[in-house]
Amino acid sequence: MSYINPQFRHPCSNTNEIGCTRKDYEGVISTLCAGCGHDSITAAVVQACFELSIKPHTVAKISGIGCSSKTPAYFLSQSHGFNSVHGRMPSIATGANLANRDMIYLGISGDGDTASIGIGQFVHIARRNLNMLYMVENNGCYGLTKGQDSATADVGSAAKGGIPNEFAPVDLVSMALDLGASFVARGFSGDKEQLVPLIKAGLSHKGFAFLDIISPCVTFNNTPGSTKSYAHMREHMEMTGKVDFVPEEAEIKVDYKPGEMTDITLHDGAHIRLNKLGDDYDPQNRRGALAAEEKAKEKGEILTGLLFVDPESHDLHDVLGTTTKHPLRNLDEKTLCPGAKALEAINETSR
Amino acid sequence: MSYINPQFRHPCSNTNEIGCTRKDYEGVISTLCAGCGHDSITAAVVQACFELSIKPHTVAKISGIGCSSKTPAYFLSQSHGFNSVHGRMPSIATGANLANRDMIYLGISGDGDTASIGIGQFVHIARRNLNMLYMVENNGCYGLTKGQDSATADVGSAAKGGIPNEFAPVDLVSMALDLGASFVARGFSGDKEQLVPLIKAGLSHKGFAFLDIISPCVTFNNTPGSTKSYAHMREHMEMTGKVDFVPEEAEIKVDYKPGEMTDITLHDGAHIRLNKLGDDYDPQNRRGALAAEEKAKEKGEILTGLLFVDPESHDLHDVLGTTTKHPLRNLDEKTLCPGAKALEAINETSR
Amino acid sequence: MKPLKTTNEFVIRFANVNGTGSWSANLLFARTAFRMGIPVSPKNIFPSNIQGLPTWYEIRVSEKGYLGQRSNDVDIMVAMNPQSMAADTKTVVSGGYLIYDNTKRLGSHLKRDDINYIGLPLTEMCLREYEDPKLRLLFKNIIYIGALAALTDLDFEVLKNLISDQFKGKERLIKPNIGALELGYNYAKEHFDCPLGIRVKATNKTDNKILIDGNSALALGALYGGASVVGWYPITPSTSVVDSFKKYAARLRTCETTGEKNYAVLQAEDELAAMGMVLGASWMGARAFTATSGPGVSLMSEFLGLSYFAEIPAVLFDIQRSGPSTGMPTRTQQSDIISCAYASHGDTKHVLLIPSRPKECFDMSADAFDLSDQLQTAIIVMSDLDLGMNDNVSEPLEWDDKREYKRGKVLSEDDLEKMTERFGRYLDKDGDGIGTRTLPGTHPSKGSFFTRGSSHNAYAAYTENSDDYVECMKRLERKWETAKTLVPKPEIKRKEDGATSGVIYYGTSDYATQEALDLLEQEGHSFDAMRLRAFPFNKDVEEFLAAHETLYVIEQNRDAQMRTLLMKECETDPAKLVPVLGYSGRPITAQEIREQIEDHLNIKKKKAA
Amino acid sequence: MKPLKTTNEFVIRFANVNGTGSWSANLLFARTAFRMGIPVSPKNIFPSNIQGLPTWYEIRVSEKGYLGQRSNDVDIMVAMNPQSMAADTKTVVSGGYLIYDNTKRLGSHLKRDDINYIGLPLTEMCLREYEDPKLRLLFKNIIYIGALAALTDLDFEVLKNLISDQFKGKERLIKPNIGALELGYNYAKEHFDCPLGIRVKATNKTDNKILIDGNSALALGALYGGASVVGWYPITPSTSVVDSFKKYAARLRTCETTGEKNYAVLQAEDELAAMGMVLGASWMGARAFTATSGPGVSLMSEFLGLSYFAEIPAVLFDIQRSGPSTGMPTRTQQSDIISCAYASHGDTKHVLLIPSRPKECFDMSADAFDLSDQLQTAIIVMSDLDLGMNDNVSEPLEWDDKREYKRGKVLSEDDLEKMTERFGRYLDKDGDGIGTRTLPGTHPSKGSFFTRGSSHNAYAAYTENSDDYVECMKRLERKWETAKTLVPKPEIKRKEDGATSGVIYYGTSDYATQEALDLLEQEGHSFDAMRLRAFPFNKDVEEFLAAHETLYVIEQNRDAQMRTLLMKECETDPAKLVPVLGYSGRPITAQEIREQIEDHLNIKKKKAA
Ligand SMILES: Cc1ncc(C[n+]2csc(CCOP(=O)(O)OP(=O)(O)O)c2C)c(N)n1
Ligand SMILES: Cc1ncc(C[n+]2csc(CCOP(=O)(O)OP(=O)(O)O)c2C)c(N)n1
Ligand code: SF4
Ligand code: SF4
Ligand SMILES: [Mg+2]
Ligand SMILES: [Mg+2]
Repeated sequence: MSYINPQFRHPCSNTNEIGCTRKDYEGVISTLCAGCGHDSITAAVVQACFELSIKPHTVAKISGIGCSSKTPAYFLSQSHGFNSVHGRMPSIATGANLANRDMIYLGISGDGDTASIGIGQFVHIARRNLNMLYMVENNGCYGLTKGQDSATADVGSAAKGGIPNEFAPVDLVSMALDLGASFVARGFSGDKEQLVPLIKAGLSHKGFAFLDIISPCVTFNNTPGSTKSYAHMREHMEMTGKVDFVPEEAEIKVDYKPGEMTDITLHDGAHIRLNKLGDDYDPQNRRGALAAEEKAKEKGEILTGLLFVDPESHDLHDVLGTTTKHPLRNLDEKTLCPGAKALEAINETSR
Repeated sequence: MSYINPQFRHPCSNTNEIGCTRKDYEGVISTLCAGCGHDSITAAVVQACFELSIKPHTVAKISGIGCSSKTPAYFLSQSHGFNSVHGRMPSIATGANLANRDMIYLGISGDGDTASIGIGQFVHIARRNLNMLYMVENNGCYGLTKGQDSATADVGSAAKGGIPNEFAPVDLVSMALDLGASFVARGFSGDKEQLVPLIKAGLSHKGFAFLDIISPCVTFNNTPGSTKSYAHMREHMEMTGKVDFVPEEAEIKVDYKPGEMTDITLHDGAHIRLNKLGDDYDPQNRRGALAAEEKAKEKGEILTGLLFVDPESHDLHDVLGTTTKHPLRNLDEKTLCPGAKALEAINETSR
Repeated sequence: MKPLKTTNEFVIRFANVNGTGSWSANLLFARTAFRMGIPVSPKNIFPSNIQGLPTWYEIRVSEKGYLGQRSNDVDIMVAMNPQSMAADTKTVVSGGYLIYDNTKRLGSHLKRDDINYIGLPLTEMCLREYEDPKLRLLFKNIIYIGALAALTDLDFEVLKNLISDQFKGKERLIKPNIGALELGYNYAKEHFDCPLGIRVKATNKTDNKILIDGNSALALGALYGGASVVGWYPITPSTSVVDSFKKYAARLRTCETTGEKNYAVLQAEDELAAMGMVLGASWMGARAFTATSGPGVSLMSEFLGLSYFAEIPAVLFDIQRSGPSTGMPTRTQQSDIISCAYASHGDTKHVLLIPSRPKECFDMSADAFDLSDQLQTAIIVMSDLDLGMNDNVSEPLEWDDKREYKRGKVLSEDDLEKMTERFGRYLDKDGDGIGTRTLPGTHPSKGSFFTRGSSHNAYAAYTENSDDYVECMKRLERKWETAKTLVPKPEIKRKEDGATSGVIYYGTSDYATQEALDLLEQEGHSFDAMRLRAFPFNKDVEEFLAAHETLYVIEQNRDAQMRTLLMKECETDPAKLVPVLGYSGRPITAQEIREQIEDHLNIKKKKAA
Repeated sequence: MKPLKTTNEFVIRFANVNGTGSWSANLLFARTAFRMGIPVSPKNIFPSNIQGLPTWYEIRVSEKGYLGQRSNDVDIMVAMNPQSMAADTKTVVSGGYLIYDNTKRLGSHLKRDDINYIGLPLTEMCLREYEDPKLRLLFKNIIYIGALAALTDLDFEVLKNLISDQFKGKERLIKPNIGALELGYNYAKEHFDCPLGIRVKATNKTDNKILIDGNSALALGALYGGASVVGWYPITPSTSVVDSFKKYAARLRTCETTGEKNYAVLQAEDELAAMGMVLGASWMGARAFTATSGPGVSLMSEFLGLSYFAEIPAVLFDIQRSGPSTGMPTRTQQSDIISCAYASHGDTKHVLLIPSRPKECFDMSADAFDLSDQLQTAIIVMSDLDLGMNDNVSEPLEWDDKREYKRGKVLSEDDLEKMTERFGRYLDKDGDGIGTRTLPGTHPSKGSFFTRGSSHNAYAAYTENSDDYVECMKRLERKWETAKTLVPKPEIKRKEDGATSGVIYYGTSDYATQEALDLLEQEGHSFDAMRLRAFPFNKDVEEFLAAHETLYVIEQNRDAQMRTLLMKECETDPAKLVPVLGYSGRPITAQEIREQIEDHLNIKKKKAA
């Protein structure tokens, strides 16, 4: 059954291929601070889903606790959402995905939610290559509890309190790379042009897509001393290349000279295109990606863009050998229950 | 007050500089399986402490839960030990160290204890550079609960159950490097010659010393298909260089040709000497260490030896600015309690 | 010294070294007696260690059906572990038997006048018969079983059949095993006056019964109950619940043609994650469970509170062991009652199901999934090490093929399509405190809602409004009342003439209580009896409480935890609830129960006098 | 319409927008009244959000000292938030005042006949006076405070002094602030008949008192009690305990010459780690604490069990908020009683201290460290958001410089040196259930032992022996008995003629209960009263329970959690314990208490009739 008929999309139409308007991808009004980076990310999610013509109800939105984790209420109101407990979004997402491999999973977390209390679950969801897009709205601080440093705060970075952090930061990107995540990217809430295609690619990728998004907290960590401020990001942002996301059906319109572009085909036929800037960057080389990230950090730069993708990886269900016919949660009693006869046989062996 | 008078140590005497025998460094009899790698590590700890002439009672032994975590009972019976709960040794060690910076902290954990349930605490203790030696007795499985795969099991490695693991392993070494640990090394329970100096160096290092020790579980994971078996280790072990640990007072006896040796002076004047084998390996280059570890993994080799050390790092107390005069737990009431007058002043401002 | 004489009523204990494969040999004894028609209760008493420490295997053989732990004393001690031999010798009752390896001479400190010594040259025999040192170790156990067959009159044919059954598929192992049995059998026949005074005689008390461990039964219940997602973390004594589920599911829930699995089992990184996975899967609409023991319950407590307040189904099997903290991981107890009933901060309470036997494990496990879906909250099945890891005599497991899963109030795509009013997830339309769920992805434009652990109104919207909050909390209380009508009733046995006193018990105190009641009856004390099977307590429980002056509450913990629940939830005067407790890590015995009840009766008598 | 007339007995509420700095302005009102000698109870009612949502600040001014929340109604509403204005208008009592910004005309839907409207052209004034938009926002709040000073007859000198005190060190801010105050003051004087019927009149009811929040008092208690290690994780409403500790320690516990710190505060990665750090530090011999709220307690529960069983001191401040799960993080409740008292699996119980006022926060905080060292177990101080985050009138904090820390049974190097017998960590030499500790590193060859959460014998050696285990569990019970003699006694007020009924209450229900008792007294109902201050309950509690026929147990949770503890631990018949509950997230009010008690009395009367 299909409720929304695919429609021809006029280039300047307000509806997408499935006849939805941008409004269909919005949620309730945000209660975050005016200017909060998280709100820009919300807007980017809306745009990405609109442009991908995703059926909103096929998305499951899952989050932990924090200002960032509130945002799933602000987009896709036709999707089911789950604002769970602090730091445990990954396990909820894992269970949900195990139960139903056919939905699109969008996990939203904060840097406190992921890099502190949730780092254990983050590590393990990454290595299991769960099929989902995991976004961290990374502001280097605990917004909701009033601005304490989080574990992603850089050495020397100072939030509103003025005291520079001296602990080594958790770099979620290099961690995800090291743990075998099959898609790793970084964006900036202030750069929608780059962020939207990254979200689209992440949603389309089969496997664990990790997207670290620097998202300034205007209330507590947008200070001159902060490395997660708008100003700092604008000055120190580096890109691996300009990212384009091209859905399966779209014709290829622009011509690139050879060597100008890397084209990666995802499992569903869509393409990610990386238009090279300066250096050759190979987003399918994990070790190279790690090295580039390390190098950028050493130079005090923040590397953004698509860092790594393995379009052929095995996701958790592949490893477990789960049935591909139906989502587990849809299995009927006949399939689930072995029946009285089988039980009698078991009784027999227990005598 | 000093109970044990330092004595002159005869080269072939059975006592060390403080007059202790090897027996003084032993504990109760092990109840582990015959042949368990963990028992060899216990022996190496005994030897290292004996050779370092450590006063046993100045060591605090802390562990989680598992076969590995039982081992602190098997060495240094004059030390206080703490066999805590599963996966939480790091926080116990952190609290203890905060309370008393003057002890030597030896944390023992297993790969289940650290890489699964305890990975969050591991990440955070590493980035805080707590002054301790943290050893993981890594057998790629859960010994005490009968052989399930742990998160350090390599892809394709099969334990007694016979089913090869398909999840990306947690590489604690690269994680520690990435998180800013100031000393990172790997040993093998079957190679005491390399292990003992690594333990000695780790105990002497000021800051977080992480030592990953491959330690075969003979009962559940010493199979032909396992990459944590004695056989596999013997075949695939690579070394960064031969490690020597030279205490402060010792004269330098052996002459090396220039370029044959890297000499690193630790904060207490002791030296770590790395005798180069083949390739130039610089153990003070974090990025290089990460790259070497990644390369070795790609080749299916297990890199052992001292991978990285930063002898000048700031440990947690440096960062916090804790008093250097006395351990906090020794402060007297006069120092701790601000007294009635100060309180009256506070009352005054609250009117 | 008079040798003990008893048929079908005795305790035999095997003392072995951990990790030497003695368990499967000793099980042969139990299963043979069982197949001969005599109820048995084998118990494995093992250390928290993998190899080399003392371990015991004890079988109570009881035609009368007294299958609780009898006491620390045994009638036959098969003392195969030199390390524990001195202590083991002491536990033999006067007139009982000590069976030992006489390859080496028995130390004189092990000599007692009042017991019988049966020496078998086991090491010698093995040395002679087998080349491979591994086989020598293994077959030693089989040989003494063979000898015991002769000594206690086990049916040798039954024993041999068991071997054949056991090695189905590995036929070449059958012969040597039977050979080893015969070796022992013949040796005993030749050297002793077989059978001894203690013997087994075929009867029909196990007709149609099965012998199975509680954890396997729970796993089967989950399989039959339709569980398809399992997130778990290893911990003794719960691990085998998941191991069994995997084993049975691989056989019974896998597509024969494609090999694809109609289930997913994932080893989590810890218990928090395991419970998170269960909640995520249940939220998505699959039936999901996890299994753990005390420390895991503590770690899951935040998530259990989420389940209560956000109203998400979940099934948790708590296989209790001795607490607190790490406690004694390989010893039994019933001490997580309060921590489970009230797990998590704030005003929370959870439904508990409490099985006593494997059959009930199976039933309650399957029922737990129905209940959890109906009540939209976590259901905790409270088993323990004694029931979970030991083979227990049980009625056979039964499944009615006409049974349908009760999925509770879940709206389908059609339901939503037809719906005209606004969907309110937490509206209490039926007055039973239970709202209507929708599953993610059901309908493109109707029924979506936000699940959250923070306070929410009837439409699942975030709220900090006091009235909304209070309404929600009151509705949850109504749901609790509904739960009382859905959970299994207690099992009540009333004396014909109606006793003024009663006993209340639950779970694995069952057998010991039965036996204690018989003993007390013989002394002229008669009691009504109620076996609790669930929390919250329903009307039957309240009536039973009201109907008696004195109630002995039998439990295997120190703090009389179930008694607290009875006081609190049924408004019962503590004065009439007398705690009867055993918490040594060994299952409570009939003697312990009898003594405590008698002590209380004596005090009462004195007071009256 | 008769305007309300009242002096020193009223409620004023300010409705503002979150994140606009209104809090410090509103506090000026409270502190001025306080300095004028009238008891006040300011309460900040804020959303779980950082900026832009409605927030309220409410001050009850009560010369009689009724400082509990009065009700939802207010006498003066300073309605500065258009978003909540409609609702806010409704809460004004008949005859009360609505103060609003009349720069824009008041909507007709906000008009009521029975209240007085006072319009202040605040936006207009600010636009006129200030250039900087930020200042406009800030000073608007100050201007209305100035106006209120005129309207309610606040002492303007006191107000100005407060400003001077507040900006000590930032003197250049004093003038503009006072200017803003005057602006409002003069406007009101000019346009209204000042003062209104509702007014403040200087008296002496706060002589020597202080105004401080409970969390600061807890922090100071910890500082004075000698805490030197803090591991913590941010969570509302507990965060300010640690913030205050850091603030005071930086000033009072730092070496003036070197700047070195005689304390260490570490933000942990989560609550599990925070509690682990506390246990590690306490094991090493420092005094250590953490602070959290409900969700943190759930996460700490495994470690709390370890503290109980391995007998390691620890101090935990639980600043309770509305549960279950995430619940209402910025609303108050007393609903972690059971989860704290019985935290963790197995047979565990924990000592609770329950302060009602800041002074008691301070005292109990310092005492907690003594108790924890003496009892070698975790002590949980149960405060809540209402007490913790709001400024409360309090007796001044006191410290006796002659007081010495009670470190409990810890052997020094000398003690060990002199010791001839074998050291046994868990030997109960004194019969009080408490063994003797040694700290790591004390002596080179004596006194070392192994701390573990698994079962251990008197010499701290690992054991799976049932007798050792039972002995240990029984000793822990003896220790519990000892705890009863050490924890603070309840505060008991008996009627001269001895009432047959009593009320039992604790923590922040204190003021509301006092007021309710007065109201009931006026209606001829008189009660004895007992304020619980600790768990376990000691003899005084038991006697009070025994001495009364009916006891109303007043608490701020749904499940009557303390009542459960009273039943269980004092063997009290539930029939005589009548629950009186308020759990809306707002502090319980005297009215709620009175009504529930009256309802019960009426039922009793009916039954009797
Ligand atoms: C178990 C638990 N501990 C602590 C908290 C309090 N808490 C709420 S949000 C938060 C931090 C959020 O930080 P982050 O994830 O970075 O989100 P942000 O607000 O910065 O977007 C904390 C500590 C909680 N809700 N639950
Ligand atoms: C909270 C908790 N969960 C589970 C367990 C059960 N458990 C004991 S040891 C262990 C795994 C140990 O593995 P590892 O750390 O690798 O040690 P090894 O035995 O392999 O040396 C587990 C899961 C426990 N004790 N506590
Ligand atoms: S506090 Fe920071 S993170 Fe939170 S909403 Fe405001 S700006 Fe955003
Ligand atoms: S089970 Fe494995 S890890 Fe444990 S003691 Fe035996 S060999 Fe060692
Ligand atoms: Mg953040
Ligand atoms: Mg291991």
